[in-house]
Amino acid sequence: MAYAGATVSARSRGMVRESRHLLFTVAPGATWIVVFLVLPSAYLMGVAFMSNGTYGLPELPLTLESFRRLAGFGFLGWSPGNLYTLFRSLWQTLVSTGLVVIVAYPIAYYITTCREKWRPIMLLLVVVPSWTNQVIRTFGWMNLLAPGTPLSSLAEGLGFIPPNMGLYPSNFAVTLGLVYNFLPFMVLPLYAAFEKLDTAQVEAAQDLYASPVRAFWHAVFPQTLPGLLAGIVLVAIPAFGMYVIPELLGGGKGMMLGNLVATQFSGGANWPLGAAGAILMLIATFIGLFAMRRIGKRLGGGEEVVI
Amino acid sequence: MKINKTTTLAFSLGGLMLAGSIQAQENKLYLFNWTEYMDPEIIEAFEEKYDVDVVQNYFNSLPEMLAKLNAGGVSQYDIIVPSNYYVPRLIETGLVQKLDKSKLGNLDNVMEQFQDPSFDPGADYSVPYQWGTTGIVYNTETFPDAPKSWSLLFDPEVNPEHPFAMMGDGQVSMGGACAYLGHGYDCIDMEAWREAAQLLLDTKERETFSGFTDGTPALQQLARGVTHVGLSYNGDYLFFKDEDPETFASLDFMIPDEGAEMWVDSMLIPAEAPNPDMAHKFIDFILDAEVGAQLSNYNYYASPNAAAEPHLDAVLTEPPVQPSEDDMQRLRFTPSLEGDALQTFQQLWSEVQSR
Amino acid sequence: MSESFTADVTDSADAPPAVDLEEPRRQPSSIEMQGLHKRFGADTVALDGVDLTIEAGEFFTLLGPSGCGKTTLLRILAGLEDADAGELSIGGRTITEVPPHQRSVNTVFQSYALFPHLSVRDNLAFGLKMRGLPAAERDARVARIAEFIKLGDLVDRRVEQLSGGQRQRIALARALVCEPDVLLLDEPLSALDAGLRSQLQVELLRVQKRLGMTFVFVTHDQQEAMVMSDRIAVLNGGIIQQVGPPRDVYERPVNAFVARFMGHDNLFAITARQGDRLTTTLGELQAESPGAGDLLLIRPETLDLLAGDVTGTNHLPARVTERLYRGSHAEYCLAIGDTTLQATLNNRGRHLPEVGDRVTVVVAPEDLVTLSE
Amino acid sequence: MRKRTLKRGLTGFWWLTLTFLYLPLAVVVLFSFNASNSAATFTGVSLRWYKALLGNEQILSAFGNTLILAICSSVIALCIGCLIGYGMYRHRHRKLGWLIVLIYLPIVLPDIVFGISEMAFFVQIHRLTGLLQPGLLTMIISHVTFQIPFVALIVYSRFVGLDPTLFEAAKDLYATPVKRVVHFMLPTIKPALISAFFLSFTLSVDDFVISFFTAGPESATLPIYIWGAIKKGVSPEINAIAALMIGAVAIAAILSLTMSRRRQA
Repeated sequence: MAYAGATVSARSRGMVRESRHLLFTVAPGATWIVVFLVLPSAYLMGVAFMSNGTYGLPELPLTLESFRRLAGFGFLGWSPGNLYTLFRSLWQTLVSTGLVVIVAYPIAYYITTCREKWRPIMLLLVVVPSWTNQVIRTFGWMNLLAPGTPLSSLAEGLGFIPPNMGLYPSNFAVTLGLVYNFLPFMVLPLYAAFEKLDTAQVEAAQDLYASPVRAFWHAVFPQTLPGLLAGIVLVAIPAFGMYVIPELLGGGKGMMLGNLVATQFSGGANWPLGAAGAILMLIATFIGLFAMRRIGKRLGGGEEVVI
Repeated sequence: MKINKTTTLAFSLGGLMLAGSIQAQENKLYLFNWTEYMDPEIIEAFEEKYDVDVVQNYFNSLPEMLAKLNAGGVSQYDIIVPSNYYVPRLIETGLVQKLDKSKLGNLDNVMEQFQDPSFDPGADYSVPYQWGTTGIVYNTETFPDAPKSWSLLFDPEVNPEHPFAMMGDGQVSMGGACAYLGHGYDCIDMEAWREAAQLLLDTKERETFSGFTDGTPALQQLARGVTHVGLSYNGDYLFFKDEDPETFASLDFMIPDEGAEMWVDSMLIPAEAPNPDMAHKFIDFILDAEVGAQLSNYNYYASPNAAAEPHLDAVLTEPPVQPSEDDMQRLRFTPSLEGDALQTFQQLWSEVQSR
Repeated sequence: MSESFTADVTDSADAPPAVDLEEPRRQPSSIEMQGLHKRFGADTVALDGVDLTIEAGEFFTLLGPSGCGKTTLLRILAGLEDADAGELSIGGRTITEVPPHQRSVNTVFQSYALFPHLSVRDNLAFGLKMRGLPAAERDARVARIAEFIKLGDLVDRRVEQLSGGQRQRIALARALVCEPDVLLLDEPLSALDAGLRSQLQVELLRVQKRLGMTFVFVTHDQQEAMVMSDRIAVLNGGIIQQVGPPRDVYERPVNAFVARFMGHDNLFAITARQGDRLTTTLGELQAESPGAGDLLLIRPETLDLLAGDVTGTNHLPARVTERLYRGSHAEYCLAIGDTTLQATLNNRGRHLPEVGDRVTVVVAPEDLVTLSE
Repeated sequence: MRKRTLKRGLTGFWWLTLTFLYLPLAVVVLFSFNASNSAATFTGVSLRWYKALLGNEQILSAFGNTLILAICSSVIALCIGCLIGYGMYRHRHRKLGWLIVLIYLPIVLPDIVFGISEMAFFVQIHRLTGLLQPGLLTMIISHVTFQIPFVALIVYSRFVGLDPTLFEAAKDLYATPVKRVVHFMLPTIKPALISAFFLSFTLSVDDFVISFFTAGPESATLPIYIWGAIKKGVSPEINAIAALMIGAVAIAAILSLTMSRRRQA
């Protein structure tokens, strides 16, 4: 009996100490994130359910009007503008992520085939442009793609764009900007995956399947899948919510969801509508994350797909 | 150990800076103005006269200005300089405060026609800053025989293959479309709006449409050849022409015959301005005859200051600063929208933008 | 080599190097454990009432299979784990609740746990620095221990440059330099290869004998335990099975677990007994004052093999089914009826029976040990 | 044979990609020296745009704000994130799913949602309490929020990579809890702290959207200034500021390379 009692007290003492330690280390950061991110996000969610004041600020009473507006219902009946924006965002995300994969895959592989002492430098070379501010990076493309620049003239000569027009502003410029902006985020996880590649499996596959395509598909690709999924998460999610690039490179034609949301706040238009758009973005983001996790687990990639 | 030192250093640095900024606020004037709209020498003179530090922030469009006010700016700026059609909504939402006219000794310098404006009856809240027009700026080499008409923007046959931009502020672009369609620049009729929105959508579909650009950057685009036609302001056009005569020799400003915008920018004091006293002093300073003239001479905009007239440069007395009698007839204020009309307009405009 | 140490050596050039450590600095301490209990989670019992006294200056080994609780016991001694119940005292002072950094106890960890951010020298000085010794004395002590453990120029290397054996010795030196009352060693040799291991066993023993410090050594290797220890405690399931000098534990295991763990396979059920005569699955055997218990242990090295059929007391006819020739000795598998018996014969130039030979197994009555399951 | 063709193709593709990555930056730098106000033609080398920068007080203050913001936020995030990272490590056997969600939230939240949430929240707080007026303070708070997770994850993974008995060795060798932190933990994770600080700093300088929505009248950073300048109309002066920032990044890159080289040696 005495023993049982002693156990409980020593044990609970230890647990109290551990819990206090946990609290001490984790509480400041957790509180910070709760106060300065969870609460603000919750507040924004709340704004989405408020009415739009005449001059764009939220007002009572609560209503679902913003979501109706987001779906395209307004004074004028139904109109497809916001759906256009949504699909443009999805389309841009899809295309740019696809392009990033197509470019990053061989690059990541190539780096692993190079001598070990060169690899850190090569990775650094890929990453360094992303250390500059995204506004500057995008500004660089504005310079490059403006009408009259060699690239624009070339595209004009090849008949891709009508005369006198530049490659910017256009949806193409937005895609290009997105690919440029996110390429490093795909190369890094893919490189990590390639570096861990089990070459014995690849050689066995080369023995088993005569064609290199099949060997790639059966031995190389599955092994790089976790890296690929991590890369897709890192590229697609921020690309979907991108604001700067469509704003600068898209002209009036490239509006994406991020711009729709931002305009409601930075153009003084309609806070509740912007908040509803933000909720839509969050839902899309979490669906994307969830889907990637499911795919990752299904295909036996590691638990930690995210980063 | 090293980390500790850095931490302390950074914290004390941060603390110092915060303390510094709080203390400094006491003697500062926060001016929220359009870009390229103030002579730095006037600021210097004002700073010297009242021993104050003027902090300038800029906006490119009125929606942007309103958004910033809503996002905390209402308690951070002492003076804002919006255009006529935004004044009523600022007053109605309580974002600005009534002026203390006893502090404005130079108020009588204001021209008579600006003393009781339609957008601010009795001029209780606003004091005029400059006035001007919004017209079409185009490349004379591309369009040697440009018609004096909105068709340069809206008719694909007049401009089949050169890039052009519309105004970023929806009300101006819609007004232009209305004018082109014959409903007049200041239309507020629902049907007219719908038609105008459709026209804008069709125009956006054209391959040569380059985007919605605010007035000042539109000039930069034109100068750099990104666009060949755009919408901008008469004073800005002259200002940049003076800076870079070579490039601007091939650019011209015109007021379309279908009618266009005339505007008045006014100085207002936000409701929770940190330093309203200094704001009044600033307004009064601008109303001074010589300062008013200096401002207009710098900006190339017409002055609402009657007393300034003798000090104005010659260029300010002729077109495009002073529109010709004929053009004057065609110029209209942009309507100030409120209530359902504003909501409807926002929806139409966001439809135009997002498609 | 640090400045102060070189100075030390030159000052007393003709005297032998000053190794105070040869003489124990303080009296070695005994350890007293009473009713130690420890449980992990709801149903993993690590220690189930351990009462144990370790004498001062003893080389004491905790022996047992993995999961037997030996490491937990060591960690409780070090203060890295709190016992759920029970008392612990070192040198007569109760330290059950004293945190590890206040115990004069040091540990040599299985993974060595050398600090990667520090040089070897700073690793050695770490404990002294934490105790607040002045730099000069730290240097002197580190130099002395380096001399004592024969570290040579290892002191000036970086941790990553060291081999496993070198790390082991640094870890030992790092613990010894603090001159603790008790030194705890958690399987310190298990990661080393066989040659290095026996070399270090000898060295460890030398160190302990010269310092006279109390060593508590944890291992799962019964050979190692027997070589090194003054006394061994065999643990299983959180309970001490047997405590005693190596010979006792090896030759007189108290139960089948200890016997098997010490490497004995010749265990036979006793089906009946009449005085000293035991009936087993091997047949009838005469024992000398057998104890209680229903198992009979016959150690292979106590058996003798005679060629052909010979009769006599404790003479059992058998057939050789397997022979492993090992040079110094040979190991046999013998069939007696349906039962298999193992025997070891020293190779003293005599005839070694071969597979298939009929032989007679002889065992002396005093070599028979009875024990219980 | 086929393998060699593949390798050659990949090498070509590598250089092509590098060109793609550096061309926009190179053009910015090149045209910052352009004598004329043209994006299309390079008419001659001149420093006129840099000279124009020198007298510009706004740029200087934006530069100062950028530095203050990056340093202050990184230091705060380092302290808080380091604690969380250690807490996550120490209690990794517990069920801390909620904490993981919390930590990943700032990473996965789209910038724009992050920015407007903060903005709307700060406006509301200011309206209610008069505190947290948009400015450097609100920007620092927001930046710390998105930096904490990165610091925490870096520190956490460094701890996970350590031999857990090191912690016990430190206790065993008479280190009190405070001394364990000072003499063992901090020195051991120093490389992780340095890279976490560097990453936080980079994230802060790279951010535009969140800064943009939380900035006040006197807290414009270089990215905000450049954004404003682009919005006002592209002028070659922007090339000069951008070129300076690119130069700073290039120096940082070379530094980090030599540092990692030295660590390897």
